Amino acid sequence: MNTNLALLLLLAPFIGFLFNIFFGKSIGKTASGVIGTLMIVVSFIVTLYFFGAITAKPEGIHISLFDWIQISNFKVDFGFQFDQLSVLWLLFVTGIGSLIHMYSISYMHDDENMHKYFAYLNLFIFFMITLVIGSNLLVLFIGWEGVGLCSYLLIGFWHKNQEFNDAAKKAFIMNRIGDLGLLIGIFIIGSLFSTLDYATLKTAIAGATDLNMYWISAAAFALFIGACGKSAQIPLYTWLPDAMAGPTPVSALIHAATMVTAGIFMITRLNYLFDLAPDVQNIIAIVGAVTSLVAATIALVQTDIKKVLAYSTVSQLGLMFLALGLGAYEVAVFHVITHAFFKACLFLGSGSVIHALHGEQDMRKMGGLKKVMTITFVTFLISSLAISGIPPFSGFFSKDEILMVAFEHNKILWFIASLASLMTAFYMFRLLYLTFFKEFRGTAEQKSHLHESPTLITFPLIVLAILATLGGLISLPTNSWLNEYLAPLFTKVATEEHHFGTSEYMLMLVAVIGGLVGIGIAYSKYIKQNLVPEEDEKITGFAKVLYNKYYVDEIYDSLFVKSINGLSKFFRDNVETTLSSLVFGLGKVTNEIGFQGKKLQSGSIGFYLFAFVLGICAIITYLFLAQ
Amino acid sequence: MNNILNEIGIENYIFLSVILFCIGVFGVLYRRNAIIVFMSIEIMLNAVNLLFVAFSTYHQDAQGQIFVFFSMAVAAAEVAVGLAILVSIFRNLGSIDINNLKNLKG
Amino acid sequence: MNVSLILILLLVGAFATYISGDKVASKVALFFGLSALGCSLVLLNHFNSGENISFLCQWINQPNVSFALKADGLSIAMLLLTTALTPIIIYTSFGTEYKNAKAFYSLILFMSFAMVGTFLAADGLLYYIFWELALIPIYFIALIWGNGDAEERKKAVVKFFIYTLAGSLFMLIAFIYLYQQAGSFLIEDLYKLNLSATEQLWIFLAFFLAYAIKIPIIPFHTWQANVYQKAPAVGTMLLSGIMLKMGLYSIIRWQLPITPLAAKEYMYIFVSLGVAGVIYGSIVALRQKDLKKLLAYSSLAHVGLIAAGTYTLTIDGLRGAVLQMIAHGFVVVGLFFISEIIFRRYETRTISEMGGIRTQSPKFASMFLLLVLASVALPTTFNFVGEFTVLYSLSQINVWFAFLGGTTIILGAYYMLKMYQQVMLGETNTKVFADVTFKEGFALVLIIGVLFFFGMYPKPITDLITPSLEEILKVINRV
Amino acid sequence: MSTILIIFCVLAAVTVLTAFLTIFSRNPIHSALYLVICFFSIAGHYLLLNSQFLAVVHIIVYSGAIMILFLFTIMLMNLNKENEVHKPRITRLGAIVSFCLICLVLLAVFINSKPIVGEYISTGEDYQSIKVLGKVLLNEYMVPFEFASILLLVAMIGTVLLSKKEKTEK
Repeated sequence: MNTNLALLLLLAPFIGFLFNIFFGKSIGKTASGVIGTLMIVVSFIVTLYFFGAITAKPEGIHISLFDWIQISNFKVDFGFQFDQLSVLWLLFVTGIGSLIHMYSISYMHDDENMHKYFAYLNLFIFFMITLVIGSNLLVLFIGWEGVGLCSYLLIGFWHKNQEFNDAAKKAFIMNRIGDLGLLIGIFIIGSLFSTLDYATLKTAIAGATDLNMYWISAAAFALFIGACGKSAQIPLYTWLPDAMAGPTPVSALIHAATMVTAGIFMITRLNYLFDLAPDVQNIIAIVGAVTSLVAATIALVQTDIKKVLAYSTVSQLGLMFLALGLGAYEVAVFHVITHAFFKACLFLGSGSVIHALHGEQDMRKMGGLKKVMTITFVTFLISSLAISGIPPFSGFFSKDEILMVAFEHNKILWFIASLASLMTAFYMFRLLYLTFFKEFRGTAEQKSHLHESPTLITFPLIVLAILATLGGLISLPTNSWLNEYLAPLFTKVATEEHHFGTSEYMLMLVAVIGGLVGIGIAYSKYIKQNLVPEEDEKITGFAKVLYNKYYVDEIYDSLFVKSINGLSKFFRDNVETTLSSLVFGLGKVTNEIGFQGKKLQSGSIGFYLFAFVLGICAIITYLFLAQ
Repeated sequence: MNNILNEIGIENYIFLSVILFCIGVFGVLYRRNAIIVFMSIEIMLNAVNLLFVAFSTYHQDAQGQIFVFFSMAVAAAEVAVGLAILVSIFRNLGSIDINNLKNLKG
Repeated sequence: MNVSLILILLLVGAFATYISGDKVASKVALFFGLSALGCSLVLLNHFNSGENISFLCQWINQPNVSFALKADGLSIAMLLLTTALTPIIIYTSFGTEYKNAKAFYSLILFMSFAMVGTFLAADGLLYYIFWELALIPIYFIALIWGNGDAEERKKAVVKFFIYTLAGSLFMLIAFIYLYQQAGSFLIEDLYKLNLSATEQLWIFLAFFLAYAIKIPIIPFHTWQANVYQKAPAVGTMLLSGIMLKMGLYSIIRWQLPITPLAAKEYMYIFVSLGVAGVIYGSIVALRQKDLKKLLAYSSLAHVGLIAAGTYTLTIDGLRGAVLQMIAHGFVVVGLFFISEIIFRRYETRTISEMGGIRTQSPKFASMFLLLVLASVALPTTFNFVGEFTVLYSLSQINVWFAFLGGTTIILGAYYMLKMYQQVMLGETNTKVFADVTFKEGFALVLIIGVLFFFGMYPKPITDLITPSLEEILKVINRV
Repeated sequence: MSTILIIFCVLAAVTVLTAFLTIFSRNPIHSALYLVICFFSIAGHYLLLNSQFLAVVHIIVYSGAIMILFLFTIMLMNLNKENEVHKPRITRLGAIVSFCLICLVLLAVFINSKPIVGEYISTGEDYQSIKVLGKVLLNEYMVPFEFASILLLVAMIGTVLLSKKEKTEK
């Protein structure tokens, strides 16, 4: 029963994928979209069943299908594991996935390859489910690479544009750098514990007496590199902003809500391993904090609506990593969930705006959409408030918990994180003001076409806005359902009960004030002073550095891409030819010896006789005298 | 004369035939006239024959002498054929200078 | 029933194809290729039921040479690879007209015969004969039916021929020495030899030279790219799909068990060479202008990894290497077929002259992408199973080897996707590109199907090869 | 110094001297004549060694048949002029060096393997009279003997064929 349902859960999107690939074109756009959506809804319903099943059976459900890969000291089977974590992830993957599929039916309706779009989207959900429900690291790795592939396909969906293709390629390759880290982590774990299965691994670690801390730290670090790649942390974050080349719903689903959280999922999954490596945890925390700050600063000056959201995603992911690094896994998970709600909503809202403006993404050419697109505006506002951490929206709770944990551990990290969230509030409201307030700054033609998006687009927005508002309820500071629900996953006793004293309330207050200050600055700049970001050429000073994302792309380009291409050229033009000429040189030497040797055969009998006599002398000497 | 070797000693024969042989070799290398080269070869053959006979006496065994007979037969045949070849070479080239014979050049 | 049947079948096929005449030669060849495949499947069945399908009889008394064909799991796996790829390769050629077709197809079958012989032979001299025999057909295939300027082609092909032949001669010397020691060429007798460390080193090196050139391992690879480029598609497929597996197979079958001491002593050096090949091949592939050359260098990178896996002397390394060999065989045949399909339509192999094909031929684009993904070892493809196992074995030696070898998944993705982007994506090409025909599509689907099926369920192959690899490992660890 | 030794020394001196003269003579006829003397002296050595039959055969074959052949050939070719061009100096030098070298090597070899002369004891057994030789030759060496005759026959035919003028000179 469970096996069949698990297969249904997994294969429904896959069937959708196959169906859309082979028949999508012939059955028409809407039908292919509907089928794609329905398949995800099926998965969502099955997920609900599993949610119930896990609630009834907290120790989780294991399903093993068949042996997959055999290694000398262990076997990897193709199996699934349903527990609190995977079900939680499944819920929002399939839930938000369904909403975004629905949204896409309308959004992508003008595209000739809509069936392919749905096929890829379904495939993505398939791989995401694989990633989440896999019972061992290698099945996770299938999903891990698979979502990377789908991300590649969807970023490069409009493949006529080579820049988009470049972005897709970049995303795939940067992900693969992380994947290598993950693989190495898997290798180390495999050789240390002779298993890749989560459950076995957990018992192995719990039961082990003399663990090799050095290798465990190495494994944790390698896994963290993998997480960095997938979850866009420093230094592997640059692909995510570029990934915005894909259709907006894709950005919402893959590059905000689901795929990029895979790194957090993996680290949470292996929390018992990371708990053993405090050094790595520190690194994770620092990387997370720094990422959140750096991305936030970049987001301050971006003018592309999706780029702002992309950097905001990176920044929020940084906060989650901060929480992970501090060992507060449930807090990170909490933020993942709320972030999925409000960030999906934001992206879809921006998609709605872009849709209305026929592809315009530059905020400088927007404005005043509040009146026309009421629903989009309201949902967008709610989500912006949520991400800025204003109570009572969901983001407040999750972000506040992260800040609180950070404050407990390290004041500097707390300060960085607070600064990042202050900036978040600023740039989100900058975005909001520039897009929805004041007068429309686009062309007259665009203005005449302005319209609220159809229901298929607004419905997901409304649902997500509601979730973004209420999502915080699952983990109230005093009474956390989420923490209790997740408790069986963690070896450490979940963070000691917060006894809410004054300091905690003070922190909360500081956070809220920070958010409000950010909003206030944005208000004064863009509403009161009525500023509009300047044209690209006029940006100077530090703003220019920020606008150009600290030139990280350029640095990477010249440091890695150029050098490796240069190396390739060097190898191709010099080393290859040298090696080749070496081999030919051997041939030439042989040839030359032959040519010179030919001269010996002069035909002169006298010379032959000399050679003959000398030869006899030599032979006689060898035979009779040499001994 | 049965005890001849007691008086002369086999070494002397060895030295003699070695020197004779070397003279033959020298002739082969030194001269360009094919006829003389042939003669030098005959000298070498005779040097060997001499040694055969000397050792035949030394071992008091007839086999050495038998071999000399055979080698004489071979020498006769060789000279006959060789000279015939020389004659035909001379007819074709007008000279028997071995330096002119360069058909073996590779 | 024993394995000599397949050899006879292929040889008869080669003759029959030659006799049948130009018009039906391709079909006759396909028929014999398929029957060889069927025959090997039947043999597999027999083997699995525990029957002895080996073949042994005295061939020459002095020196002591036997006609010994041994079929263990490893041999059968390679046999299946050869007999499965041969009909596919023949089938892919159906869209191209070849002059003097009867000789062409006859040579393909003959080559297949020789390669099967190499995989089965259990007698040193017999093995050597088959090994060299395989070189002759490919020489003619590349020389006569190849493409590009005839003079350059001749230069490249002759270089290849002499280079590989020269390498093999060292192997022959090694065999002669071994024969003097053992008094027999039979592989069991050679396994039993107890050679000193110095002897082993020299024999190891002699073998290595032969195999390193054939596989090729850097820096012995210089023949490869040029020959791949000049040879006709079929020749390239035979070379890269099966023939270079001969070298890898021989490492496992001959080199390591005969000279285990040397293999252990110098393991690091040879693993490093393989890993260096991975990085070097990948980097050189980045800037290739010719599609076939790019694929050649990617092949260099992959076989480097396989070779590194074999030299780890662990069961994982050997198993992964064999799995990866089979996977790589299929993938590389598919990719070269892709380049041939493009060539049939555009008459070019220069990457910069392509682009924008995807919009015109979605089916082709999908299949191409799937093959590219298999080549970069995406999980669920067969290549991943192999690559993972090999990398795992490398990590057992030293994690840094796994890291360096693992760069293939980054660099591989880089050059393959770059190539895919330049070839397939972008603005619609002005030149018309007809989508794949049924025949082309069928061959590609077959290959892709195999790759994904065994990617998800490699157990049959793993079960087939593991016992024999363990056996070999036992021989390696006898000292 | 016994008489025999004196005879030997004289004979040896004649042999070596005439051999040298054979090589150094400009005129081939002179060479041939010196060679005849050389062969006679070798026959003398054979006599010294008490193998009379061999000495006689040697004189007949070498001094008689072979040398006559030589002389005829020389005269046939009209080579009695001293028209030979000198070999280059390097060749002559090379020849001398080779001569010394092979002398040295051979002598060294023989000295190295010098038999012990003292062991020579004459048993007085007849081993080289015509009778004995005939028996040995026609019993033990019957087959080689016949082959030698075939060889001579073949040589004769070859010689005839070689020296025949070719008819295809039209």
